[in-house]
Amino acid sequence: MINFLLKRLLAIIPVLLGITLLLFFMLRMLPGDPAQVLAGQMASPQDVEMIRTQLGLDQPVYIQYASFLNRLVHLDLGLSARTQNPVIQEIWARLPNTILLSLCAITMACVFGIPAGIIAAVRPYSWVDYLVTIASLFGISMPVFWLGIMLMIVFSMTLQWLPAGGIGTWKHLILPTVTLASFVVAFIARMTRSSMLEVLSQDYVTTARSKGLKENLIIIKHALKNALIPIITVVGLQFGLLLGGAVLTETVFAWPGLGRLIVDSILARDYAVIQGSILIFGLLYTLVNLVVDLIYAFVDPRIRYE
Amino acid sequence: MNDIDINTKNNDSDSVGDIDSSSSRGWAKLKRNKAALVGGIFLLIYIVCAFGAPVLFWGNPSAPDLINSLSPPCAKYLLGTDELGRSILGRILYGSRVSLMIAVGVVGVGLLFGVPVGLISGYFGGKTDFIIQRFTDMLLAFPGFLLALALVAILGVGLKNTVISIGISMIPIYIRLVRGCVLTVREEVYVEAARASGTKDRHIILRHILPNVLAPIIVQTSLGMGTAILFAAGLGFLGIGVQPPTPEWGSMLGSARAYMMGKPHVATFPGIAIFLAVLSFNLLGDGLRDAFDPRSKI
Amino acid sequence: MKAGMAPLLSIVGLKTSFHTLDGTITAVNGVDFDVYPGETLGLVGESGCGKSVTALSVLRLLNPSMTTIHGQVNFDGKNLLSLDPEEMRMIRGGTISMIFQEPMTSLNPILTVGEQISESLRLHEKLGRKKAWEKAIQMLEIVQIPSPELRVGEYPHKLSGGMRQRVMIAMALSCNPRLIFADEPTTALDVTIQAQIIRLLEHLKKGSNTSIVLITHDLGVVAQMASRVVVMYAGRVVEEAPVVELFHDARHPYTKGLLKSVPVLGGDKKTRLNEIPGIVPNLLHMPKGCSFHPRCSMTMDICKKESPSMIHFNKNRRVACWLATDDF
Amino acid sequence: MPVLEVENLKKYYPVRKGFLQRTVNHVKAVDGVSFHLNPGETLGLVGESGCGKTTVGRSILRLTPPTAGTVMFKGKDLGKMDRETLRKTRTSLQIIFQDPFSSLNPRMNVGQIIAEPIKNFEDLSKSKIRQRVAKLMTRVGLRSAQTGRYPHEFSGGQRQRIGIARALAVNPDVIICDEAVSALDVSIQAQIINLLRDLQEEMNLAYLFIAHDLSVVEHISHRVAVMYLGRIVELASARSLYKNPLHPYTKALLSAVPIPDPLVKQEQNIVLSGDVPSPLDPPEGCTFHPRCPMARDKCRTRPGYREIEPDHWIACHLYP
Repeated sequence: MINFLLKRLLAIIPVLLGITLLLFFMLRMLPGDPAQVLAGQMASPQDVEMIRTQLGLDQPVYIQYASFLNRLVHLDLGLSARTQNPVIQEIWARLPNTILLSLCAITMACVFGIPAGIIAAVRPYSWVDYLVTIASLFGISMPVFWLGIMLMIVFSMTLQWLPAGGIGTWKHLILPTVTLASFVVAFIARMTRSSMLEVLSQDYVTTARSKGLKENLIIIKHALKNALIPIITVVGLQFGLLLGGAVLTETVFAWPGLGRLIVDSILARDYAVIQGSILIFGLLYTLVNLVVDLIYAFVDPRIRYE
Repeated sequence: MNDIDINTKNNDSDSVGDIDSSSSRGWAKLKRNKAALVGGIFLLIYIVCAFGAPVLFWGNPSAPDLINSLSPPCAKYLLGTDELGRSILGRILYGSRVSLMIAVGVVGVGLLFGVPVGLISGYFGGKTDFIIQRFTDMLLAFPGFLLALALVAILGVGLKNTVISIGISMIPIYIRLVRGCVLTVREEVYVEAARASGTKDRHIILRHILPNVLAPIIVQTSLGMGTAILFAAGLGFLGIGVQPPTPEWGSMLGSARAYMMGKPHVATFPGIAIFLAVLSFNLLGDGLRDAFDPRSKI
Repeated sequence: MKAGMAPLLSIVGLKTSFHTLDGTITAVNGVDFDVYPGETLGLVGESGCGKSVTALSVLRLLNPSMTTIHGQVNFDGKNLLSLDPEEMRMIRGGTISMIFQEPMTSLNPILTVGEQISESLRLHEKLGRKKAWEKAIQMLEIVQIPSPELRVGEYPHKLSGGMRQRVMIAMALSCNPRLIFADEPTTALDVTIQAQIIRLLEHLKKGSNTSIVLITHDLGVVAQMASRVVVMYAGRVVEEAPVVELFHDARHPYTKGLLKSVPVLGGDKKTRLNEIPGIVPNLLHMPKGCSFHPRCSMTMDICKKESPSMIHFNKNRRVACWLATDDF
Repeated sequence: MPVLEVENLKKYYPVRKGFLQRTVNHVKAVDGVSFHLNPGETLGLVGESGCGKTTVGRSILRLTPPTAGTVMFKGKDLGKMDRETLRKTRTSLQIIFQDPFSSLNPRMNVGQIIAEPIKNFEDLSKSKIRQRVAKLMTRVGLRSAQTGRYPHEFSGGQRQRIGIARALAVNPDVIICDEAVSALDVSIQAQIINLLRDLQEEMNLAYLFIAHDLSVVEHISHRVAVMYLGRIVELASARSLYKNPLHPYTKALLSAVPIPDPLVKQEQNIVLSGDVPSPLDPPEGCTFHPRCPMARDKCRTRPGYREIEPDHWIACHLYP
């Protein structure tokens, strides 16, 4: 178990190095002078010069990368060309909102998706199964931003039940959560269904039936626990899609999160902020996958006792 | 319990290993799959719209008609007009060309790089495999849409860059998929048999491995086209994808947001178009998987 | 066999069909046989002959939406096929239990051995959690697993194939069943481990009145363990006889062919093995008449037209073959 | 002169552990196996699962390169050949696999499967190849009209015939039969065993017949080698191995086989206790000693592998 943990932790190191390398070269792949790029088009020559010396852009590339890493460790992501605030400050201000939204969405996705998938798998080819199958197919085919707009038209503008955007009360959270969760609910339901169907056809389920156990017990104790193992992995991977969807959902609902920050920065060519926020997204995603691995080990004794 | 298997599936000659071994049986199963059929029909309509846009819609989809701006559906404009009075129907029809082009282009980029690299990585293993795997790990450390977003930030907006960005973000998925399948197939006894009969590596890859990893690749191609359309529409919606005046569904939705208060139709129809296009690829992909690659999940 | 004794289980006209994409497959087609208290009945045949399906049909373990079962399974004065699902559930694992072929896949990988044994004890014997766990340890001891109090808390992947099969046996025995279906219990095991399991089953059999239906394709295992044998081919019973008579005086051409096609240790190496030509018929396209006639060396005209009815020589001896009418 | 000589063959699989993936141990799948195979002869190789018999077959063919030892084919060392020479030598060394369902490429038809080895080594016209394939199919008992069919359209026994035709296609001298009849039903198994025997007589083939079923091996083999935990413990002619088994493991193995005759009650058979130890951590000395009913102190040292009677080899301290 401890070995497994260490292995997983160490496996992250190359990924982190990869993320930073990618981001480091991202700026250098842009046409033109990186100092100018970072300072923004409106910056004065003095500002540009200052950034150049500050970042050591006149030094060889590997030294530049080393100092880039060094600054990262000190949480120094540079200044936003748009607001002149430190990038880390811009990110801190928005990160909690994105995390809140993502957590609400993933919770909702699990709470609805897993039971829906189980019910569909337990009664295959029944009307419930068809309903779940079709609904989840619709879910994964629906553009989230369109769903968001439609929900807004119905619930905010026409019925006036919920606020159309912004942040504040729990009511503000409902529409963005539903929108963001829609895709993932559908995905998890599909995955749960196929995973359960497979597990239910395993020999040990027949063994459990031959012991005369109640069907509910077989489904929950013998089947679901085994089926959860692949589902957990998928939930982790889906978190990535969720973060991608967050960019769109936040834009639709004017939700002040990291996603919107990225979009605004791309439109404003504020590269220091783009770099910083993508880095944070990458770290977040890596962290989630690590947690998933840990849960995985917790559920599956074959890994626990490796 | 094995006995049941033998009775229901494997009994004797005609149906053993049926599940995915024979493509003719796969086709028969596909034809019986109603969902795939519906998907196929939608897809056909979609392709007809894309190729037949100039025949189906006379006129310029980008020509403004400011007098009739934001008109609701009427006889002249079946689906109404947008803020510049352009026919929404026309723009959706022409938009299908753009989205189909993107879908094909993106999956093309993914296949072109992902399949050969995945094959090599999986078949030969060793150091090459290690390096390729670290590279894909690195790309996969970013959620797909965010990777595309980052690439757009570097490359800039527009149709070509949209295709390249989303395409690159899909390459690691194909590499992983193909490599994983190759690793399984490589261990199959018939590959060992081919090696034992002195077959050259090149022939083993082409005759034995590729045909047997084709099914998941085809399934992923269909599903990947749906994802490509969703991603491209997302970028368009954010204003960093295909730029106006080129008719693109996502950017149509993006500009419709400002008018959704009183004129919901402007946002509704392009969304339905995206939804149906993606749905058709997903239905078809599901059907293909059930028919040809039933052991894989999702 | 045992005169005057009433059968414990009596299967009459069992017919099991699967509904598949390719059509309906009748895997078991009119099977009847009795099982008497305390005996070991061998159910023999090659893959696809319907022997496992027979057991699963009796226990009603087949997916009801994909199968139809006709006939009667009389057990203890009740027809199991017409019990309501709840009553049937209480019989499974309690009065009738089953041992499966694959010890590697038949145990749940994420539950401890103890949990898997004690859950049926809690259900059928109404034992408390602690009592059931203690009984589980006892059961492991009975099936001769070393240091049972340690093994009880382990997960199946830590055990060898032979150990897992012992756990399966412990599970099947835990609630003192009156009948056990053992479906190829030693097929997946190595020959020295098989010998251990056979010896264990025989040891457990002594001094208990439990009946065993031993389903296997291995004629050696049947010869050593069963007292009476039912031979199946393509979903039908073709012959039934006490074990010695079956091995030394088989009447059905299939049984004869089968016995002669097995190489015997120390047998004559010069002679070719007897082969039964052709392949087992596809259940979707069964031949007309006797289903064995295309492979039979003694086929007559009538064999191609009508399927033979069962000829009873005496209470324990019957054969379904047109040749058998002459009492040859 | 033997057609195949195997000398001290070893195959160790490294066991990597920890996050640095350092090799901490080896699974000694094959640990010093020596034997020879004469032309036209069948050598049976028996043992229980995990004893390394399958690995021996694969290592001889270099489908998995052996860790140590030499394999001489007609006096030439397979390990010293370059890639291309080795590939060409494969015409003479063929293999038939256990699982008739997975050893045939599901996307190739029977004609393509049987023609592949021919195409690998000979430059023949299409019609010549077609003729050869048709002849091979008839020889193994398939109808040549079935060339266009795919593997899934055949039963297990028929597929095994296809596998045999593929192995025969390039006129080999040696065929390694890796559990070639284990997956088949008894009545079909007899068909295939008879076919293999006929082919051997006709073409003077040498078989290395790897199997776990002692009765089958005894029936088909001229000589039999018994393996336990990566080593050969006894090798003798089939007759003397059955009539006069010397190694305690061979004795136990033979007595464990259930005899298909209810009148022969096997009350006296030797039932070994315990499981086969893991090849990862095999016992010191004679690997069988912890389960051996005759074990004594010196069994903690590895016994030599000696010929104690003409053509009767054994590795056991009981026979000095």
